[in-house]
Amino acid sequence: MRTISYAQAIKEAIEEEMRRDPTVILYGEDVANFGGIFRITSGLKEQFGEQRVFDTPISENAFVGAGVGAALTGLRPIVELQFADFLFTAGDEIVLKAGMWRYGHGGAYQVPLVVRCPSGAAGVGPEHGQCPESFFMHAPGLRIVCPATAADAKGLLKSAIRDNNPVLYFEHKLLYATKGEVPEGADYLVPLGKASVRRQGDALTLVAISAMVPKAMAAAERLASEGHHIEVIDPRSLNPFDRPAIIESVKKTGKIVVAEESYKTLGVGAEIGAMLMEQALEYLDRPLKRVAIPDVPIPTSPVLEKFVIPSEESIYAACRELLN
Amino acid sequence: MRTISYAQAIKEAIEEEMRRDPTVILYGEDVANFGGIFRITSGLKEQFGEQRVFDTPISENAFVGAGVGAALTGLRPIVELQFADFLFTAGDEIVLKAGMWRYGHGGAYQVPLVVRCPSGAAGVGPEHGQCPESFFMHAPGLRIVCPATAADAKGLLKSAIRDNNPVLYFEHKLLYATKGEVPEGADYLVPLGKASVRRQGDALTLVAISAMVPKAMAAAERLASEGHHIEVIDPRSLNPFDRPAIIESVKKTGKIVVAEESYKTLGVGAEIGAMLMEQALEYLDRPLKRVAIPDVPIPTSPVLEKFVIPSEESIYAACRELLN
Amino acid sequence: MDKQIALDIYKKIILSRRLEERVAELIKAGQVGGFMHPGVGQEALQCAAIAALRKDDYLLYAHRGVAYWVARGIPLDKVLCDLACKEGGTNHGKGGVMRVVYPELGVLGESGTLGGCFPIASGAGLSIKVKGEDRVVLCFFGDGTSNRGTFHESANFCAVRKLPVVFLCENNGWAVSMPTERSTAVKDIADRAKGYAMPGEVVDGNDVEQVYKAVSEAIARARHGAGPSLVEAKTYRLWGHWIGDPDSYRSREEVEKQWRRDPIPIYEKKLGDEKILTEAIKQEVEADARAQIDRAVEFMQKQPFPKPESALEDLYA
Amino acid sequence: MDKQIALDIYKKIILSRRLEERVAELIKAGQVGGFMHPGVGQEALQCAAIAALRKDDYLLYAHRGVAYWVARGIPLDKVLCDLACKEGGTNHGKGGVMRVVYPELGVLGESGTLGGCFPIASGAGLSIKVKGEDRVVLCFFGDGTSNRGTFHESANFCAVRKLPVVFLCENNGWAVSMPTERSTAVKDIADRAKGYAMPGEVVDGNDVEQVYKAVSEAIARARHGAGPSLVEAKTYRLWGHWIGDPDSYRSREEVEKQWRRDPIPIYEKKLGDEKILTEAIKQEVEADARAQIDRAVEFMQKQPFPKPESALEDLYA
Ligand SMILES: Cc1ncc(C[n+]2csc(CCOP(=O)(O)OP(=O)(O)O)c2C)c(N)n1
Ligand SMILES: Cc1ncc(C[n+]2csc(CCOP(=O)(O)OP(=O)(O)O)c2C)c(N)n1
Ligand SMILES: [Mg+2]
Ligand SMILES: [Mg+2]
Repeated sequence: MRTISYAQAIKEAIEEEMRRDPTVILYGEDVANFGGIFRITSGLKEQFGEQRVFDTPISENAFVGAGVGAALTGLRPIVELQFADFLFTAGDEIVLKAGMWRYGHGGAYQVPLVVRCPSGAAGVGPEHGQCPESFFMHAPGLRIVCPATAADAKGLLKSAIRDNNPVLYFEHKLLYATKGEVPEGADYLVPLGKASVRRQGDALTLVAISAMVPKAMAAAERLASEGHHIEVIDPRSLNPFDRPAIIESVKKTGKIVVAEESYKTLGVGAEIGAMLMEQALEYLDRPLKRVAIPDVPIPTSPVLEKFVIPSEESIYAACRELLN
Repeated sequence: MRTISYAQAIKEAIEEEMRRDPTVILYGEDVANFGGIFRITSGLKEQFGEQRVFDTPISENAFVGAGVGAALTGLRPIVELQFADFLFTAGDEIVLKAGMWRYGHGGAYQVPLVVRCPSGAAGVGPEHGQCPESFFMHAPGLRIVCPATAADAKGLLKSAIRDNNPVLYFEHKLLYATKGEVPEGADYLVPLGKASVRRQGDALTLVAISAMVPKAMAAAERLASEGHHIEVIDPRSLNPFDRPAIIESVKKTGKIVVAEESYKTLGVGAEIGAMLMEQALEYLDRPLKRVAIPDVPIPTSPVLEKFVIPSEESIYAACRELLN
Repeated sequence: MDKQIALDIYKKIILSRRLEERVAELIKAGQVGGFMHPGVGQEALQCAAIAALRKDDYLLYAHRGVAYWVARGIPLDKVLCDLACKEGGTNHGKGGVMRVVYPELGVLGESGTLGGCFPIASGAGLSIKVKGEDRVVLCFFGDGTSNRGTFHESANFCAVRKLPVVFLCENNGWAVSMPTERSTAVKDIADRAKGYAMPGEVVDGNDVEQVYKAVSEAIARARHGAGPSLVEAKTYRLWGHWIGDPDSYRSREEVEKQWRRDPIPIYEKKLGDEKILTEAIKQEVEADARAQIDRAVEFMQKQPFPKPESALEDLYA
Repeated sequence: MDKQIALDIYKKIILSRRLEERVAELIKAGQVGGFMHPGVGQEALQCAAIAALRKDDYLLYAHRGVAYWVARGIPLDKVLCDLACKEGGTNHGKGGVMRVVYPELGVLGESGTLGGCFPIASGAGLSIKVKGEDRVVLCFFGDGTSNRGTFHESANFCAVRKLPVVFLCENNGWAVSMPTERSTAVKDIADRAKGYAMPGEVVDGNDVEQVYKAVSEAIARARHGAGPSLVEAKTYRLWGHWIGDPDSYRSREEVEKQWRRDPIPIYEKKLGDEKILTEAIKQEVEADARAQIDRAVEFMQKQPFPKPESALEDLYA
């Protein structure tokens, strides 16, 4: 199979879906003429024209909310935020409008909107480097997707675009350049809500999200060389959230580590811990370990950033502790 | 001791702190001339003048953000949002500005800001009835306070006003009219970060937040009459969060129920469950029970609202299940 | 102005006023719970503006009163069931009367946060433009709401992309207890149009013809690709902010004075002078309104409440 | 304009330009990491506006370049350490060069989200008003940022409360790849002032005197209780959006043409004509700038990185 980058996979997904469905449009700051500050969307304006691919003013409330309005009236907008952090500047439009319009109006409308959110610490500081998925996993009505590989980036984005619900699609900045095998063909889809078992094992369950997946795989490799075969699960979407996949794995392993780039308190690991305590308490033979940001904003200095962002080493160490 | 309402307690706290410290100011929509739509602040403009107590335009970004700016420059603003839900309209100002200004600037400034947030379902629908505490408990830098009694409403608000950090103060609309004993005197303070054990027992630990506290107490009463003496813990603040109080109690009881008006997924119960799984796994003899909103927005109809909001009955039932 | 249109608008104004009065009674009598911001005094502009729409246009109404729905032709049965949060309404108790919705007539619903309407309206405008349709969007909002940042962002967004959106400000002098001159730095909100190089016009909101004309022109511009406009209709909120508002923040004299500008007698006099309205027609209109309302109230009273478990429905598509 | 002030501004412009050039070298050579949006071409307006401030006034700068800090008198050592995210800067690596902060000179810091500055500036203005001080707030922002809703809300808020805030728009023709005429519906952003009944003025941002005069007047009004103003300085971003920007979205001819309006030679000619600047002074200013920068770079290079664990500090007071 051919190998392409995560960035290229995102572009292919957009391109194919725009070709397939004339109601799909794409807009955001600098996406059209410049091709996006992460250069994902170059050439799309030339291909689909300025009505379907265009640049917006710096007006996150207006253009995210307009995504909701356009979705209500028959389009399938893909809106790019320049950084996932800017979800907060459009807090009302995301949580109360996208998430609740359908429900509040008794199901009269659907909101097939995708908001692309480049996430992740990359030397860019507290307001440009977050993975804010957990904030929105708490919000009813929002699908939350966070691919870790090029293949998932493509297959999940295509599913997100075809989904009739609002989807926050988190693309991690440090994954853009990573490469992987991606099936050809416009029919390749990855369903939302289905976790991927990236590696099988029965010594421990390691749930890893987004950019934590490659780090988790490296840690698992190292553990395997030490004789510990752990299972690595990538949930791929947080809403819908594939709870059974995690519960089944833990029933087998009895141990769980969650690695994520959220703030620790009420990060995804909190939900996983509580869920297991509800549904699998008798299978748990060791405490939960959450490898996450220690409840501080993301500092700009690489030295400081490195200290707060989970690493292969800190994931390995957490697993090691449970395996001892 | 005299008995006053929760609403009156809030007013007293503001009044006393404004008298004590000329840098305390109060503003928001309709707080000055009308005394607030929940009539908490009537008479304060007359007492402290229009420079210190004033009405604002409908501009949540500007006036919440101005609270941050004023706090940076030597005031202690108390900002009233008309409904806690409007925190989302000022998402950037709350999460990125109030929560991160100090950190991002290396501690050069402090942000002694209080945002008053009337919360809770009361027949007012999805965008006026939320208890969004859990969203903000995930955010670094924000103190989160949620009093359940008149005494705490007063003592915690006074502490919040004196605190040098940004505090989101959640006042539940259905508690305004509830009454309780409140100590006299301007020195009465309740520290942030100290849970209150509302009722002692060793059969089960019931953590209840905000308006769930009276419901939990009623459920506990009923259980006591059936011979089950449970412990009721009111955390009172979610950041700082009195983790030891809950852990100690669970070490004694081995069972935990969390009752809250958050959406269930990643509500406060998630953090409590994960924390216990990390720190008290060997003491847990029954699964966690979370009594919370079943991950839908709050419907407007009282019939539907009643179905999704935890009740004395549903709290009782959850406890009962663990006690069987 | 076409006589038939003038008379239709009149009927809708009367029906709105009478419905508002009935709703107030129902609420005060505790027969329905709920929340209502009465639009008494503003029906003329609301009905006149909506009369200028085509059936396939989009509408974002504001929170002030029932006239939007009456004017748009949503069955009263449904409006009352939404008020009572019963089955038989438009949103099955999910949103109550603040979220009446009617896709068949382009009624998109309502944002619970003020100013949430502007981006939604812009998005509907965007749809129209992308699909190459000739529909338009009419978006109502209050003077107080004009100070939300979403207004600025959306006005600019619509202007740079020439989207077919008409922004209609109902300046009724107050935002709850806040008088416009203290909330809003500019005398005429229509002047803000200059910041987006769009047409901005002030009209007397209690004058049906002025409103109908200005909104029709703005709609025509939008329909023909000339982009958005801002119309400010000066009016007055004759009742409290909500049913039950103590209304302690303004003087009785002010309110009294404004009752003398009540748009209904003004319009009746005008229609009378033009021989469009006779005493007989007037009585017929009143009787018809009463009958319609009676039927709708009766329908509402017989409808069941939604099933409790249905609270879990309608979230995901 | 006072000669001493004119010469001081000149020195700061030169120091800013040379520092910007050095920073670009350091970044391109990989000697410091980090993120910098160069202000080359905009130093004249930045230095002139800040020269109009008193020492105890507040400053909210924008993300464009180093001149704000140079003009305000923040030691270069500190600016360079912030750039390198080292100890010895103003924020200990927490915020990098995008969050230089200096309480002693009223430098409040920076919002990472564009437009986050407006409410903060309003709040500083509110403090001044409540405390009865005669300080003012100067708030810089770009043409692109003028389309954020926070601008609208804050402008109105400051206007209705007559807060001492001067909003200074650096209209440099672009917001990353978006030309102003496509992002912003109005030709002169200063016209938006009309929507808030505040003075709005357009000046040539490459003309030190015009900027100094307009900003001084706005500051004087603010200081004397007359409320906020909006000044728009037309200028141009001569370099890319950030160091490393391929700058593929605009024509070389456009940029070339704008280099002919580089404010430095313009100002030098003017100061020369007025006999304020001689060749000797010029060389002295250049030499002094170079020496200052060399010293600061050397200082920065010797400074340590922050301790990793210090990432956990500075969150709560
Ligand atoms: C963002 C937001 N802030 C505040 C409110 C509460 N609120 C509801 S109506 C209202 C007054 C609105 O005034 P205006 O826009 O003039 O409309 P009017 O009520 O006069 O028709 C307020 C403050 C809200 N719903 N949303
Ligand atoms: C709310 C928000 N949206 C987008 C960005 C990303 N961004 C940073 S600078 C910039 C362009 C700003 O343009 P302008 O205001 O004209 O200032 P200039 O860069 O031209 O100095 C953008 C889009 C941001 N930081 N914050
Ligand atoms: Mg009004
Ligand atoms: Mg610019």
